[in-house]
Amino acid sequence: MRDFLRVFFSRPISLIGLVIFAAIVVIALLAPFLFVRGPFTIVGMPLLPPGAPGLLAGSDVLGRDMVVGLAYGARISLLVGITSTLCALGIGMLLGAVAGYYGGWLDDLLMRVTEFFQIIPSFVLLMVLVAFLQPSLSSTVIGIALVTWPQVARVVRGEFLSLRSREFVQAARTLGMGDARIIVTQILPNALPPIIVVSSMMVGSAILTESALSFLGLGDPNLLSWGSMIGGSRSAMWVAWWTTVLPGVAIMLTVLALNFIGDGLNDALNPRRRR
Amino acid sequence: MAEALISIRDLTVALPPGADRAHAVDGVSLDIPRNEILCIVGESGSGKSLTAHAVMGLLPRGVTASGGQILFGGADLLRQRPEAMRKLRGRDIAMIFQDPMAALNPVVNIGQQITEQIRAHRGIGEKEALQQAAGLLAEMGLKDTKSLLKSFPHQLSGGQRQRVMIAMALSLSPKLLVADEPTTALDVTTQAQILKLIKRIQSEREMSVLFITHDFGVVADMADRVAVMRQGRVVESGTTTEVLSNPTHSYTRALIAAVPTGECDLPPPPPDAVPLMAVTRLSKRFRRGGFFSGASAIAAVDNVSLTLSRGETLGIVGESGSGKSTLARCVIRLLDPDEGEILFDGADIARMGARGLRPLRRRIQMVFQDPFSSLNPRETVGDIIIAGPRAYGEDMREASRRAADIMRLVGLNPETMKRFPHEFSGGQRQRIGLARALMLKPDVLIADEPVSALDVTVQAQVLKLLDDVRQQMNLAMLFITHDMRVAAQVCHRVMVMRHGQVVESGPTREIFAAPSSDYTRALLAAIPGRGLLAAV
Amino acid sequence: MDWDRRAMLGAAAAGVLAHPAWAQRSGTTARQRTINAMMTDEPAHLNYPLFNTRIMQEICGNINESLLQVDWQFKPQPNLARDFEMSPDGMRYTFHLRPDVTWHDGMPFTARDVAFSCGVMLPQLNPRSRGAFSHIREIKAVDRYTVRFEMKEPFNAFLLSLVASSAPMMPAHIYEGTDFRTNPYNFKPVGTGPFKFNRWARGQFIHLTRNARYWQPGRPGMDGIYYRVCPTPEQRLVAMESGAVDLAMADDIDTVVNLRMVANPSIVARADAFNGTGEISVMEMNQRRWPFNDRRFRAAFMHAIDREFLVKAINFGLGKVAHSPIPSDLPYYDDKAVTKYHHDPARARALLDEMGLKPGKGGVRHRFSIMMIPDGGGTWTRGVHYIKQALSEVGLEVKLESTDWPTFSRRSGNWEFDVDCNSYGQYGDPAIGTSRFFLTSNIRKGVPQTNLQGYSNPEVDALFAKAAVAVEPAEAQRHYSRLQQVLTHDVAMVWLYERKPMFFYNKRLKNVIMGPNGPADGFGAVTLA
Amino acid sequence: MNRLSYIGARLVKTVLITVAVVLLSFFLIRLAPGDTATVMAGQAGFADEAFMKSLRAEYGLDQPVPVQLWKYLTAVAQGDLGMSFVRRQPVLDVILERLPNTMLLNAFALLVAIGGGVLFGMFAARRPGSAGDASVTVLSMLFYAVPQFWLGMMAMLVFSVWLGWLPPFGIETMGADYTGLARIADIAVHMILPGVTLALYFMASYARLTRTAMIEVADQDFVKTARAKGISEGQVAHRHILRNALIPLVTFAGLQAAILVGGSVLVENVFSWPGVGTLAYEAVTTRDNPLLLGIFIVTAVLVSLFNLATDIAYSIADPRVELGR
Repeated sequence: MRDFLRVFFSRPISLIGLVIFAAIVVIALLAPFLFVRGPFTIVGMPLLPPGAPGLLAGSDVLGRDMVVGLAYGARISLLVGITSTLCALGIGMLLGAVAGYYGGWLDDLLMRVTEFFQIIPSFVLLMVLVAFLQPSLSSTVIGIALVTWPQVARVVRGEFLSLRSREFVQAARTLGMGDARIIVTQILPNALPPIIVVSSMMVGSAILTESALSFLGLGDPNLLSWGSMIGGSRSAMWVAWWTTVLPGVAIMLTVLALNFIGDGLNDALNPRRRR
Repeated sequence: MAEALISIRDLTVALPPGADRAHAVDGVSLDIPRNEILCIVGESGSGKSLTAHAVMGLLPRGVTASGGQILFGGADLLRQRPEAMRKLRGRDIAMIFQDPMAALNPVVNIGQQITEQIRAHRGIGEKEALQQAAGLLAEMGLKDTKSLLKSFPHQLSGGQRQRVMIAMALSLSPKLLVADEPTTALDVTTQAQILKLIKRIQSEREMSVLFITHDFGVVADMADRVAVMRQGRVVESGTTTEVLSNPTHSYTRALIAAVPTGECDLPPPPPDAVPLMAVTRLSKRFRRGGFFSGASAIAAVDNVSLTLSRGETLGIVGESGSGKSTLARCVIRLLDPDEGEILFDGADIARMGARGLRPLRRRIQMVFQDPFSSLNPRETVGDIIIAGPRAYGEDMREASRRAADIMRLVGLNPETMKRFPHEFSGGQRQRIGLARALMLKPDVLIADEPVSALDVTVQAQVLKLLDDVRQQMNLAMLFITHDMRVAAQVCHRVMVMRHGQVVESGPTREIFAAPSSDYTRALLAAIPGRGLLAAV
Repeated sequence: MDWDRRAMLGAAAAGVLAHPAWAQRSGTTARQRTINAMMTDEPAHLNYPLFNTRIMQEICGNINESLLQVDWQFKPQPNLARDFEMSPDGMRYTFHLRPDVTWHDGMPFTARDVAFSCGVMLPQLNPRSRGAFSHIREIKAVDRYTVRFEMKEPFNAFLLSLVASSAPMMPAHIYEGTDFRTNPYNFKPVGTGPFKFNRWARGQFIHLTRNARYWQPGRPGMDGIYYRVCPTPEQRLVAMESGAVDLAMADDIDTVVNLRMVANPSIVARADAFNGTGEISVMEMNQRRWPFNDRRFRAAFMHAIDREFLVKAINFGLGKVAHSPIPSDLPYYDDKAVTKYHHDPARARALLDEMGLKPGKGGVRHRFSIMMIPDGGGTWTRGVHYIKQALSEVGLEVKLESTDWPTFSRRSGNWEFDVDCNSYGQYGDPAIGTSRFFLTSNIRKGVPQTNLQGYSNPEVDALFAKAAVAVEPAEAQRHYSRLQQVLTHDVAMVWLYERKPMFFYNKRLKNVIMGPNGPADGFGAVTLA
Repeated sequence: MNRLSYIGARLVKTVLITVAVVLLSFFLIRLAPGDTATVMAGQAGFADEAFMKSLRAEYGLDQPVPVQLWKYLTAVAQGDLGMSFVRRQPVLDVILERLPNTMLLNAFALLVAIGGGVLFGMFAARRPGSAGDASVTVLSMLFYAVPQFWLGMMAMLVFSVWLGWLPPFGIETMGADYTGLARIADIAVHMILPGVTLALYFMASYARLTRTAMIEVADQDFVKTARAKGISEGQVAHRHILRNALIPLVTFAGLQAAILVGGSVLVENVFSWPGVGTLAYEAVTTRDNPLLLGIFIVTAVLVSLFNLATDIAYSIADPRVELGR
């Protein structure tokens, strides 16, 4: 574990990533305490530039305080990003593990399904799913999870396939270990690093996907997310740049931080560097 | 003594910070004589390979020649400008490497890879260069050179690829050929042919050869002069006969003693009335090819029978692809055999269901080949060793007490139970693997090439340990190896396999003294340094 | 307060598009004599009576003309009808048609067309005509160019119902005896107007060319009109500012950039182009469900919303707060009769307490949903977001439901909503535009733009009936004043604001807006400035 | 397994995948509340029962689902994808009319992405760990993290609003009716902003992929052999390192096809580029089911053909791979 931390923090970008991401999470969690007003409260005239009295980042098309909007927007993005990735992980790991370990027809079936998802333009499928389930937070999360679990399944299957033939797994089998115990104690701990890396990347892309959906008006109308802030300011952009630029920067910073962390994890967990 | 072609003076090669020692090569001085083969021998990490790479100016990124000189034709190669060094490489000094599979560019055909070198140094047309290449391949003893030039590396065998490498290296008749363990990755018969080829080429072209190896047998067959390296220093050098007949340095003596001589001095044990295990007509086929390309089945093991008694070690010898490892995995039911019976203590376990197999399975255990892949990197040594008893639900306190005893038995310090595998050396890991196998008090122990990944001195210790354990616990041992010398030292009886079938089997002494099949004879003849070492 | 104004204007000015290099290339001469207009999305077909949206009015207004037009004072003026008389008792109307009018395919325009249009086609297809023409007992083509309408009872809004988009004249020789919905001419309409249909390139544009044989001398002033598909608001903004397009109306441009357009020197901005329609933005409450059937709840709803702020800030100054079902600039509006609901959250809370809707957990008194108009995040969406916020301050928690057009019309038609947003045009006379939303007779399941709220008040039904047939204007005014008093006291509907949609046109053109119906009268008069 | 029968096998697989796509989307669309008749009635302005009943009969919506499905499958087999409700045109015509625009945009984007990506990748790999390498890595992670639609809007804000260099919307100047070369130039100018926006996301991944592949290949033994042969550093880099490093790029390009289509939905929407992307968005928001189904099928077929092409390219680039093994 000490070794993991040394390698992880030896690269500057992983540290920067962690700091940014932590800051965003803290802001999201403490939003109700940091700001007395809610994200929807109208505080003044619309489209006031940043620096107007009492408005650090200016007001949006409805006269709401952009800073409060950005803080509460972080909650939606993080919530959707993390929950959809967890769901995708759940499905993906289960199917990937079973297919990778037992192989046979189940493996073929899983490969056909993941291939199928590679062929279909996933974003169009996601739009259809969300539009028909009536746009809401849960339909967004379900949609993203359904469209991204094949990524995880492919990685987990690959890992299980290669680890299954490793000698220490064969040894475990000769020692009389049952399949379940082998999967949990022998294979999974060694398969975790690539899964952790892929999931950190997936949280990032889930945030991007959610913002795209809200931008197209397919997000939850009752919630203020970064994507809906940009979507709502497509015309306002021509007269008030900050209504579009600031939420975009917020999304970019969060996903960039996650990618930095993912990159750092990739190095730190990479066995080759360890030996 | 003819004036040296290349003289290395006080060469020092520094390792990047954080490596286990400061210098890989520490003040090495050597003369590479003309028209002779100089062998540098040493264990892994002795710096022999880096010395060779320093001569070629091909040190890897981050590793620098920090001191000394390499004089060749009056110039110091270490101080040459890169452009000048580039002209020298391939024309005056050529090099061949260990793993032929990785040493050739997979996406370019053989012809281009050879002509590329010729045309880099001589301004001749492609057609003419191709003819020269064809001539070189023929000189190397390769047939059908026309189609060979057009084919790609993955379509050639290991031996063929190494011959192509040598042809490429000699395309501009260099004065010096540097060979960095060229035959280590090859089968023993192929290795013998390549060594003979290098010796012939060297004498015909009267060139110098710097030959790097870790196998004293190869030194005995090849070298005119030899230098022994350890931890970056030359501990001893001289003509081969001087060094082999009376080695002055204690390390050299230990090295030579550790090489299995191929002399078998094990009396065959009295056979049991009823053999502990009897395998009859066992076969295993692997299907290959998917839905479209038509299924083709390859018989990895074809109709093999053997018997194994308590306290006896049966060696299974054969080159890679002979099916010896598959046979072992079928016996321990890691693989399900297609036909044949495996009688163990009276019960046929060939096609027994998991539930029935479970009690019997604990009495057959296995030690694996690769020390790095046979232990779970994320488990402590203690957990690894007591995995067997835990799987069978034995009391943990009792099991860990027994684990301490077993660790002492295999020469490990019980206090290191809490450590992780990556903190141990290759030899120690094999001992951990052995301890894990012995915890279930097995009757049969299968050793699948347990020492082939280890240095020769460590190899000797592990082999002795295996033998001691066999005697103490009256185990029946199935010993899989490709190295005839190791088989001779450890096994009472030997079974030679080729393409999945048994070529010959019987007491080791008889097989080695009077082999009945030509294949066995070829195998024995191919053992490097067989004649010379025996005489010493 | 000055900070806000300065900021708004500053933002508008700063954003003015420096005349972009890439726009120069669009000013060739041949194009100068063509009007370039745009459509947010393509209509399903061009059958004017069957589909009466704003884009249809702008296109078909040039093709199918009406018997009469109105001037700025909403007085009927001759158009296809040379002149007209009304019998003193209001029971008979006689129209003398212009003899020199021909259809685009050369056939003469006669009384037979008028009888067919007003008697058969319009009542069947157009909901507004169906209401107005239900008062007709009989239509007689006295001779080739004279038509007489016998009424069942006097109907003072009859003349207004024959104006522009309420009653376009359709060619009998093409539609009579055919299925109006699938007639091929729905895709190549024939009319008498200044411009003829030329070509429809699906997904790209609709092109009209000048009608050489048009009956008004010297018209049309231009060679043709292109209606190009321009899907997003910002694309339309750039098209207008770059000069690639000459006309933009109402919802084409997002109100956010309204001030920027007004400040643009090369663009004329008119706010009166749609007075004829007199559109009011409203919210309809499903009065079949509690608590929407309780007047006090509706009153509290009105008091909770600061409609001044809604118009000034959210709509960037466009529109006027609506205090009555009848737009303030239309004749029958009576300011004294209406009950006004000013922004008074305390009053709203008091009303809700009176009803027994006490604040529960988290201060929430009642939860309900509002169905939004799918306008892609434009003015409507911002408005309803503000309203949700305003209502939450008095303890009413709103769940917004976003929909697409098909779902919106299905759910509104089948009354599957708590509250929805909508906007209705009056078209000059309450009998045409207003009554349809409050008459018990017009509660018809499955049909949008009817009395969706299920509001039913016998007095209101009677008043509307009497007002429609009152011959004397003063008598009609008395009924309508009483109606406004009852409806506003009863908060029959949540009237938000009178929409004053803007109409922008490039100053290279003139005579673009000739009357309160604006584009619906066609662009026959337009010439180069 | 010669190449021809392999291609035959892959075509069969494409057909199977297309059928799977049809089945999935056919039932997915049934998932939505309200059937197509109410949708169409909504469009026509009113929804009384009689009109809806006639619509259902007309479009065969009143028959049992399996019958409808079978009729649809046989129709698709003959290339008839049904009628688009909103546009009253055959779906195939609507899609084919707009497909060239999307393919043009995607081809341009892919070209820019691969070209830029490989160049940046090689630049970064030349001196691993140097400032150049670090900046390329961070930049590519930046473009990997930027939402594409927002990137498009920023590009529009800078290059159209503030600088006025590039036209922000559409495929050609509205109403300009250029012809011949002028039209091509006009379209090219319009393609720059959306094309580059779409490309940057993929360029980031190509740059990182090329960089890691180059560095990994540079450590291989055959590169040491090449140097031992005394050939020039340039030839080592070009013939040995680059050729091997390009192989993973080919497979990566195959994987990207489907994501490219998804990405173009967003970019086309922001720039109002009249392609299949905007069509898909329109079809979703106006619940034009046949059009949506058609788009799924056409894109699925195109993407799997693109994957087939990349597989063949892969087997050419890497002789070790036997097609069909």
